[in-house]
Amino acid sequence: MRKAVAIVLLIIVTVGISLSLAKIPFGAPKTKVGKRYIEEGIEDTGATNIVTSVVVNYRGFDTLGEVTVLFIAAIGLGVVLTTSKREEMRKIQPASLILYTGCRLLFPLILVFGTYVFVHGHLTPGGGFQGGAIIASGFLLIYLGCRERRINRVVSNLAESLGGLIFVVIGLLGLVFGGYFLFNFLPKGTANALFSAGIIPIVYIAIGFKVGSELAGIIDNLIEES
Amino acid sequence: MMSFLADYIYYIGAFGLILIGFYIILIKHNLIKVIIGLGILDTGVNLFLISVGYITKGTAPIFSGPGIDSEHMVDPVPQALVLTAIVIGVAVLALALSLAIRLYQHYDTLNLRKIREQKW
Amino acid sequence: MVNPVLLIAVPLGLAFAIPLFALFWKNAVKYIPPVALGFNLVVSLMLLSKVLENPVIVSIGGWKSPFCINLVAGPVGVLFSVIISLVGLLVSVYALNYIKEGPTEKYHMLYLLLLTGATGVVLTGDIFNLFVFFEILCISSYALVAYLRDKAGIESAVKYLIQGAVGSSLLLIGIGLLYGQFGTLNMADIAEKIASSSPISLFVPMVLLITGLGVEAAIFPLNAWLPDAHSSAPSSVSAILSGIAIEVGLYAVARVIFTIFGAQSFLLFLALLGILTLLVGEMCAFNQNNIKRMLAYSSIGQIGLILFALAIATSYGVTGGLFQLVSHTFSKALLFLAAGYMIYRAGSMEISALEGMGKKMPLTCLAFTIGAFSLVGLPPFIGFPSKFLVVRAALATKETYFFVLLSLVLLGTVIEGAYFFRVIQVLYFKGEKPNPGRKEAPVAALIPMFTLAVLIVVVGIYPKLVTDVLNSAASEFLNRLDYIRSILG
Amino acid sequence: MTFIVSFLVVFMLVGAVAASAFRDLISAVIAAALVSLIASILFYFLQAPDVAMAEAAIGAALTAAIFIIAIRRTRRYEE
Repeated sequence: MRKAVAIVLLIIVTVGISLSLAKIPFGAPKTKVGKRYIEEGIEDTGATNIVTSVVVNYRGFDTLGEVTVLFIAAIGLGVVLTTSKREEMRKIQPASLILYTGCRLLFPLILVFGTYVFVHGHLTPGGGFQGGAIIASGFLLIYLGCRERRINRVVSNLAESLGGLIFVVIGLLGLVFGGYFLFNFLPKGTANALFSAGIIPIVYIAIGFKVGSELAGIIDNLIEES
Repeated sequence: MMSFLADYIYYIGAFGLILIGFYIILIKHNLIKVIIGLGILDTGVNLFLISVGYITKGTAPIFSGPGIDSEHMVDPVPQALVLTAIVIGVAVLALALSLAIRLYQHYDTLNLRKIREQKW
Repeated sequence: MVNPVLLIAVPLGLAFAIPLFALFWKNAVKYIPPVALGFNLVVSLMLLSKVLENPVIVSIGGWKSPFCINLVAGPVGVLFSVIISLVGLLVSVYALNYIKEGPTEKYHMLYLLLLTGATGVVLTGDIFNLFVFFEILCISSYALVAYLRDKAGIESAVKYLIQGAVGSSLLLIGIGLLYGQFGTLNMADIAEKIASSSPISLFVPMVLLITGLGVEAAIFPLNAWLPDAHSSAPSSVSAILSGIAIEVGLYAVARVIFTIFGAQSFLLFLALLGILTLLVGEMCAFNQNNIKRMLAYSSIGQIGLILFALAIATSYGVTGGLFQLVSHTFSKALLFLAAGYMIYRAGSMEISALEGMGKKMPLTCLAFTIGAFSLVGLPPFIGFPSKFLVVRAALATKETYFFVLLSLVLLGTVIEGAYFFRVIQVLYFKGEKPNPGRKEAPVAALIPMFTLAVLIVVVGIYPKLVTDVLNSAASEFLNRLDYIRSILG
Repeated sequence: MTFIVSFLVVFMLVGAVAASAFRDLISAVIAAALVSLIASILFYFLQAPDVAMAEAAIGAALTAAIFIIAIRRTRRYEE
């Protein structure tokens, strides 16, 4: 019964959507907004990666909201998983020597790679979210390989909080200097140089630290025996 | 056949994922399974958004060197939207999983049919 | 020059700063939400006088209109942001004493972020940005529903999360379809281009958007989560969820229907849905023995009434709907706040456990009674002029089917009166057992309750205070061409 | 090219169906991660390298990891 209803529902959805898909041919250029971003993106923002300039600058407000969503999820996870009574730690089986050594060797490399990804977000594919996720996966590796280690919650909370604050403050500085929230008030420099694109790299670095510490915090909260 | 596939294969993939995701959410009783369904649904929606922005024989919207023409670049806006949507998706999944862990501690089961504390 | 972006940026910055505060002054954290919301209230009141003449439109980042995200502080947006910050401020004062257990600094962060998300939804002029702020609103309310971490809270949070997440996926598909057709995300730009498209290809995105937003707005078939979530959250959170979250959902539905699609032919269906929602809500509320569930179902009923009034789509109708929305926000917030301490003192949510509370907590019960009378629509409270306006709007249409629907609305009101009077009877006239020891709610809880009560009475006696704002808000919804022109220039 | 893409899409849909069918939740999670991984390859074909990176790092790796952690703390088999 339930299955039949579900399938009928799905068929209706499919038919409806395919009707409206006829208006959206695959592969045809459709938009003037995207066109303008491509043509004038470098001049406007100084970033050669147009996606980055859209994410951080043209639609930076979305990104602020998105960072907030992740922040909320991390807090909510803390709310749901905190316990009033502390149970004793379960005995942890240590990892084998090979895993341990491998993880310790890889961890700094992953951190460097993550940092590289978000520092170069305005030049190459990648950026704060991807870099942050890579850093968080480094911490995941530490949890697998060196099981008794834990991240320092104070430091990670600080990174979260400061990352968010830097984003908001840069936005407000734009309001002060240029009259618009998130206005790109720093010099844009020459395209394709590391120090270019004004506020974009700064914002992306802040996002990178924030996302990295938040995802690592989420993993830490989930993995903790409670 | 081939041209039909070339035109529609990404849409088929995207809406296939969306439908399977919906199916899992509607049918399955296990909470973790439902959350997996939510993840698949998200992936499908993201794939759909990206395929909306594609342009035939397009290039990525990155001016990585000199001499790249802007004529055939794909639309950057859906890509920015999907970056946002991916992060929102993982946030919802993480929260849902934490709730699942708590639910299991309270009820010792994840079967949503068996958890009927609250009635209509 | 006051910039509407401050309404979002400042609370967001303060919320991000709470972990820093918690390191040094752990006890000061709970004062941050009142401060932030007080700031918002001042800013939105300053904006209010300005936007009655001309909407204030700012762009984020400093580009021309369809190429950036706009914040549109029109009469509707500022009206909502005044309500959100006012009710939010009062409830956060209430929560100073009410929230004592658990990770309190996290509660305050989530609370502030929830209201920031709500403010963002009502101010933004960009459909994807609306989605993002909507997610902020939804995800923080999932977490707040689970705040007590008891069986009921976790279970209802799970239900709420699954339905909400499916809703937001549908919303996102709808946004994708709109972007594919029109190549823009600015709501005014979409609204301008929508006339050139065929109805069949618009119908699906519209249904997807309304379904997605309707989950949060608790429109009839999509509201299974609401009674559980509203009844098992802490009472201060229930007040916000009932008073603000679903109203913001309704705002988004109204924005999609009136501004983006201008869908006249869809309105009758919406009126029917509203009536259905109303009847289902009121009938279920009548059957409840749990006071918070009763209030939650009554919220569903009220949402149905507001939806019905909005669907009349005349100037009177939309004004009446918005007025009813304001009145529901005040009354329901008051009811939940009063019920919160009554439950706390009685130790149970059953209505029968509240016997004799009228002698034990006279002030709280007085506040509850004012809220209940206002919600039923008795003069001289705010519910009377708002319901009166809705009735007048339905009569002014001179359509037979609206008369039929109107009689159903009156039936709903009668049911509503019946169950509220039952509760009041229990409060005052039952349980003659000797019950000494008056234990009133603390002052920090009485101040917000009585501020709301005074507002309810004052606006009820003198509705002219708000009708100007409501009228111009209604005309913003109805004159979509003006809206488009004011943004695109 | 179309052939490769079609093959990948079919493979992806099979993965999704498998995620729905497996009663062992760990296997289902692995299948879902496979779906994400193939989606990330498709994103790359659609000229969206940024998104491909995000999907591979977040969608495939991290999500699968938190799923597995959550399953370890609850129950492995569907009832």
